Amino acid sequence: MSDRRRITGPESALPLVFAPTPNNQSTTKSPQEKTNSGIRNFFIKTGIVSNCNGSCFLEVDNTTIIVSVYGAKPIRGSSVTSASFSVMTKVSNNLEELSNFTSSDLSHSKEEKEEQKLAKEDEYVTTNQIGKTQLSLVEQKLSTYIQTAFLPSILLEKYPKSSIEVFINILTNDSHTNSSLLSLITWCANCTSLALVDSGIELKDMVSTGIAKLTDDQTVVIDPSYSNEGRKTVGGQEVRAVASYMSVTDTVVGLMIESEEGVNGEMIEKVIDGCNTMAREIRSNMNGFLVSTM
Amino acid sequence: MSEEFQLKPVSFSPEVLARIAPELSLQRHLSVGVRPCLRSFQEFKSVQINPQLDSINRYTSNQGISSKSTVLGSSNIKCGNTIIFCTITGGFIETLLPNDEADENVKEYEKIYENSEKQENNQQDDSLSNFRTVYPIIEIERGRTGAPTDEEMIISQTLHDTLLNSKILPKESLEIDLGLKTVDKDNNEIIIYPNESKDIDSSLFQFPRKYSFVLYASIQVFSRSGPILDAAWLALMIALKSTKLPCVYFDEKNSNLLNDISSLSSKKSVKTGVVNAKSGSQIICDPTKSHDLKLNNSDLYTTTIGLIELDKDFSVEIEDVENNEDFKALSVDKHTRNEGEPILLCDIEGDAEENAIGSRVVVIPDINTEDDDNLVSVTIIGGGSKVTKQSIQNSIGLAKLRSKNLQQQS
Amino acid sequence: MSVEIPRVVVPGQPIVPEFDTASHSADHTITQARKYLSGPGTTLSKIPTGPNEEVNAIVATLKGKTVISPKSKDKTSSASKDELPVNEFLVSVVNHQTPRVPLPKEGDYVLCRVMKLTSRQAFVEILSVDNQSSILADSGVGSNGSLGMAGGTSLVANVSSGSVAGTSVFSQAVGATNASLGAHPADLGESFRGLIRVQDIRATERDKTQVVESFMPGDIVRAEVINIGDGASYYLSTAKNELGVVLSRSHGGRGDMLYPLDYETMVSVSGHIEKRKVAKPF
Amino acid sequence: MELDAKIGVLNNAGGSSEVSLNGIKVVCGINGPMEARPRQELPTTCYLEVIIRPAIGNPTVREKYMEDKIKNFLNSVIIGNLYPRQVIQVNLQILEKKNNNSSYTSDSDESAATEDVLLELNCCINSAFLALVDANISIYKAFNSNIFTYTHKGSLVKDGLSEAKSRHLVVYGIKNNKVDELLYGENVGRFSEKKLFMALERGEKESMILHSKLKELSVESVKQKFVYLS
Amino acid sequence: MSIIIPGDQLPVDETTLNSKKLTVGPSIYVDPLLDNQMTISNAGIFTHKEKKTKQLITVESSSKNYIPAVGDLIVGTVLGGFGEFFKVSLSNYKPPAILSYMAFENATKKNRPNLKTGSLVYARISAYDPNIDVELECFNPTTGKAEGFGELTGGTVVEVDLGFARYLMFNENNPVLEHLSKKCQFEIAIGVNGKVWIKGGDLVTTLACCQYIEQAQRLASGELEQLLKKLWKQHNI
Repeated sequence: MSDRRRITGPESALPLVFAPTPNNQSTTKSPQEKTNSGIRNFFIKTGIVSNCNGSCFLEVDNTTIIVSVYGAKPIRGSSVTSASFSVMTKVSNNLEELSNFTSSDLSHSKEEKEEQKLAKEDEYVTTNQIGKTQLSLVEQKLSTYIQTAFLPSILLEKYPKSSIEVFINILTNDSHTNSSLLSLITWCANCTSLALVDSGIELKDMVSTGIAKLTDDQTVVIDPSYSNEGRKTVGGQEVRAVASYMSVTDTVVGLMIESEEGVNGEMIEKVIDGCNTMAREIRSNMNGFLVSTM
Repeated sequence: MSEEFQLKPVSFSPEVLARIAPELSLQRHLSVGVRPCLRSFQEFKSVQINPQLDSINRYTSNQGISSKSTVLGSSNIKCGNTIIFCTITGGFIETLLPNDEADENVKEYEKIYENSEKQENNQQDDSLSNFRTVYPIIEIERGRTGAPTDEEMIISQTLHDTLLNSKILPKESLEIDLGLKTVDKDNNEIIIYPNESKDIDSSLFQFPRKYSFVLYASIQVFSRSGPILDAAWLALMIALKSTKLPCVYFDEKNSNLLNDISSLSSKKSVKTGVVNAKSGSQIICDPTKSHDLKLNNSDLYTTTIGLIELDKDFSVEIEDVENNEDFKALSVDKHTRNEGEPILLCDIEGDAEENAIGSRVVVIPDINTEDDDNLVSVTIIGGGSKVTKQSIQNSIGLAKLRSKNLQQQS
Repeated sequence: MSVEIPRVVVPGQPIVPEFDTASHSADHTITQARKYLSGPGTTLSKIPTGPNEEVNAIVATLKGKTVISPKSKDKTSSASKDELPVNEFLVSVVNHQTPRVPLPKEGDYVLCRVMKLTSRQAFVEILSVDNQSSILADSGVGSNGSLGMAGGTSLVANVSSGSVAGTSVFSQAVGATNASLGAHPADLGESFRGLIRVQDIRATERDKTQVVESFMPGDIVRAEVINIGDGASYYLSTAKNELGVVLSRSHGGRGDMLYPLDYETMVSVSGHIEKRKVAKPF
Repeated sequence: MELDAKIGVLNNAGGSSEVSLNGIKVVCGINGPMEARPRQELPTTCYLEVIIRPAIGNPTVREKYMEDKIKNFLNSVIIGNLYPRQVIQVNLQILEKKNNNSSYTSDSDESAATEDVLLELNCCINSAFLALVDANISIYKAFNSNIFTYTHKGSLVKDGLSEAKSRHLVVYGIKNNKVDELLYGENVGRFSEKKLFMALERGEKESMILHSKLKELSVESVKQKFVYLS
Repeated sequence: MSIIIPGDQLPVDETTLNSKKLTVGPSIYVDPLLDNQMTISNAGIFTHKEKKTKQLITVESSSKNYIPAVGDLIVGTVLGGFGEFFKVSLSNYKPPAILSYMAFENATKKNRPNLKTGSLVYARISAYDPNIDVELECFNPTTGKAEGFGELTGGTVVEVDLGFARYLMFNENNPVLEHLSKKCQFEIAIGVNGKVWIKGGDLVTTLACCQYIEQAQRLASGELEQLLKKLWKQHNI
């Protein structure tokens, strides 16, 4: 059934297919300089959306995110004693790269995986479908992670009969630095943290999130981006992780580890240490930012 | 008032009053010459047109070609507090050429096609069917999920229809002159285009099928603070101006053109958004070459003016207010108005104005033409304050003024 | 040594331990204990201070400035003579930049609009708390068409009709972790519901009070939250002098503004009189 | 083209009418005033629901857009305060459209879809008036809709259907047997300010002419309703 | 017969209207915001009645939309019992009215009336405020007697235009019922809410009566006899 609530254009339209860019012409942008800590510079601004309770804009490289928080606002038809909390993510329709994420469980079936792989090798890119009505897998994963990570930090019992809703809008995503889903999660989570503080919703603690990668030579790279840290060598092992903390009580509230091969405890420890380092750095940055706005 | 009773004011914060009694709030403000948003009556919101989101446009990225992007044009504007992002993407649509003799069905179709072609020829050049539009989807972030709101649907359709009615996107602008990817004498892959290679036999470019682009627009709105049509249209206009259409070629290697091209749009590709490039697509966008989208006129802007009559019952004694220090700092409208003429308010903003203003005039002037016929669209919504001839005239004047300002800005 | 109290805090930042036994006299003897209580914008939680060591501390839950105010001693709970005198202080975090999250609490005064009457109660919609901030960040006006509803006084009922395509988005996103089953997101512009029972309208002559002689649909009423109520509505009361109708139009919303005449009548400029439970203007 | 109308064509609706005009045929049925669903309830006035169904297929964004146009001014015409917390439903089914054999989906018909918006609105608005009167819904004023076009040669024609330089839909409210106010005007194409006002003036005149015709129809239908008195 | 529709001018000039105390009937909207300006809001038959000291203007219009008024006699359908009252539907898609258990003849706390869901009652509107539920009673409150109110057993209900219902009700010697009474015996309860309950001697007669009433509203009085003949022939009575 065609979507009757959106203008979807002629049904017979076909998506554009772009040929792979010849290598000599594909200039990748030199990555943004990193600070001493190994984290890319990022720009934040709170309160930019006026029709919500709290918001934050975050820009890192070419990724731009707007998070808006609505609530505590009325909810219908339940006798709840505390607020419900939900997270909605929306990736801008045009960010095709996201469908090429390698995260293995993103595709449903083997067949599709094959298809994706094929497309990736050829690097033919096509336009996305307009007017999708369902959350993409990327959006679902992002929402679930952030919802899980922030749930323990919000004093929900202070807001009975209501709901707190977080809307994450990924406006642009970095097509140069091959940002992975994990990187996106990291920055979305940090942006959400500031938006929640901006909303005046009471929090047990702020959540800060870090990302790290363990390359096959066992070095830990914090906030990995595409070009300076390079791709993994063929056949090598790489572990990527993202972890969220409430640093005052030193609690891990969110963790996601990704690797093509098996991982052992030692590797996990290493990579999580990396995440922790970054999360602490981010936290002190956020603290500084918030104090400066008062 | 004949009765003897004392009226003690009950005070509310402005924001609360605007919500509980919008009409009262607006009338009180207007009676002393200011608007709830503190702009003067005919002051437009400041518009800030940010450089397009270079990094996401495929063909205009200043960091070289953005290899994975499918975005053909984009814009980012700020109108007052409201932030709008607009991106343009594209698709192909197939049209048949009359000389296709391959298929019986096609022949059948061809007859119809020819007939309609004839009809079209009889028509004037500016028949609406000679123009195209874009398919916009607007999303206004208001903290809700689910199906689009009525407003989102209505604005989408308004943009769609207005763009078509204003005849700025001719059919030809979207037609594709197919190039050819072939192998030269040295067995190197080359792509040749009809317009850039005069020495090549033009018969090479006789393809049995003809293609056109279709354009989609995705418009995201943050911090909505009033009717959004004007800002959404502006964002769409600027995005269209920045739009570059890819050069498109036919890949000889996958040459069986009569193979059903519809395999491209198989359900699977819809679901994953990824097309198996090897199996079906012979029509490929050049990774680097593009040309500007040709528009007949890129300086059309919609302007919405709200009309409201002053209600004397609500007025505030002006002397009370004038002594107030804060008030002195504001720019106050003391236009002398004719009795019975409504006040014109530009860029309706906030609960009080949006709720209480019933009558509106929406104008699209064409400021580039020397012709007398310099209006493209005038929509009058009555029912609130009486829409007088004078107020329509003034609205048109204001719309022209704003259009000129925007033209200079963009 | 006295504990240094941070002036400016961010959420999660410990402000002060719950108990401070530090002395303030010169000889460092403990002469006085301080107990800090968690006030608005703070919470009491356990902070790890070392391996397997924790201490109770007042922690900020908002960003803002700390305010410490001595709490007047409560005589009934006075400590026995053996114990040190305990001075209690209330710790709170205030921030004037961001308004508080406007959720009605017991005892709050709210402004509400009368939606519907029955002979036993008036159903209202809560618009703002404390006359400070509106409940909704976005009133939802304009979402169901290019005009808000004509007439102004009526809030927009957003009936984005039924649910066809697209509503699945929400269930997918929320269904998984939303603990409160059966709860629905409110529509755009939909606020908390409240009700004023006939016996809660006036403080006197409760038996004679009639709902239709106290409120009319569309009236703006100042009321007190007496009970957070059930899932559907807050319970409100107007049984105080300063509570009742604050804004009203005559003829069921068709006519002009009414002004208070006495505690049970309002009058329009043209002299038309209607009955209400009038709030004493102040 | 002349307007052709019947009143009371639907037995189960509160009021109804069928109007043919400019090759378009619309049937309008009014339901209500009836009890509103809680979400539609407005404390002091009625909730007006305008529903347009296209001649072929399901309603789309296009119909929503047209509904909005009608709702905008109809809200100020109906005396909503007489029907607080109730719903009045104006159902408009387009029976025949100008180009009846195509369903506005193929891309060449797309411009026709946009072009026909005004014609369909024109017919819908006149049909809605007759149906509202038939349904005995209280309204502040009578109203009707006319459509005009400027040809390429610059002459102003009523109902000019084919190619035109500009097209003007004007809806006037009528009260005390006089044109009361402009309720809705949609002007598209290329035109000057002068032409716009000429079209509006012409609209006022034609509006009275059309009103007398609609009145005749309404009076006849009232007579029919009270036939038992004779 | 002077028929007016919205958009028309009041057929009476202002000086006449200002001369005596004026009562304005339904279908003329008096706008409290515009100096009590009068507007014709509905189509119908205009009447202007003058008496010595007062005058009355009304527009008699016919519709299917019933607006209650205290004292109206109505035929309603019981929707069910709730606590201490029944809910009774007066017209479709409208909020139901309330009929207290105590508003019946001889009703006491112990002796509750027994009305089943779906049964019909003839009742009087005892209280009406547009903002709250309509209240009904099934007895004369001054005498405490039923006086014809209460459950309507047997028979059937015909829905007619409100104008026609009023016509039947307030014109005692109206030809519609005159003609019918010459033909057969029947019981009738006319509700001004547009519901007419009718019961003939047997089922066939009831059916015929029912069809007669329904069709009579679309006919001039001269055609009634013919209609009766036709129906009776049709049903072989």
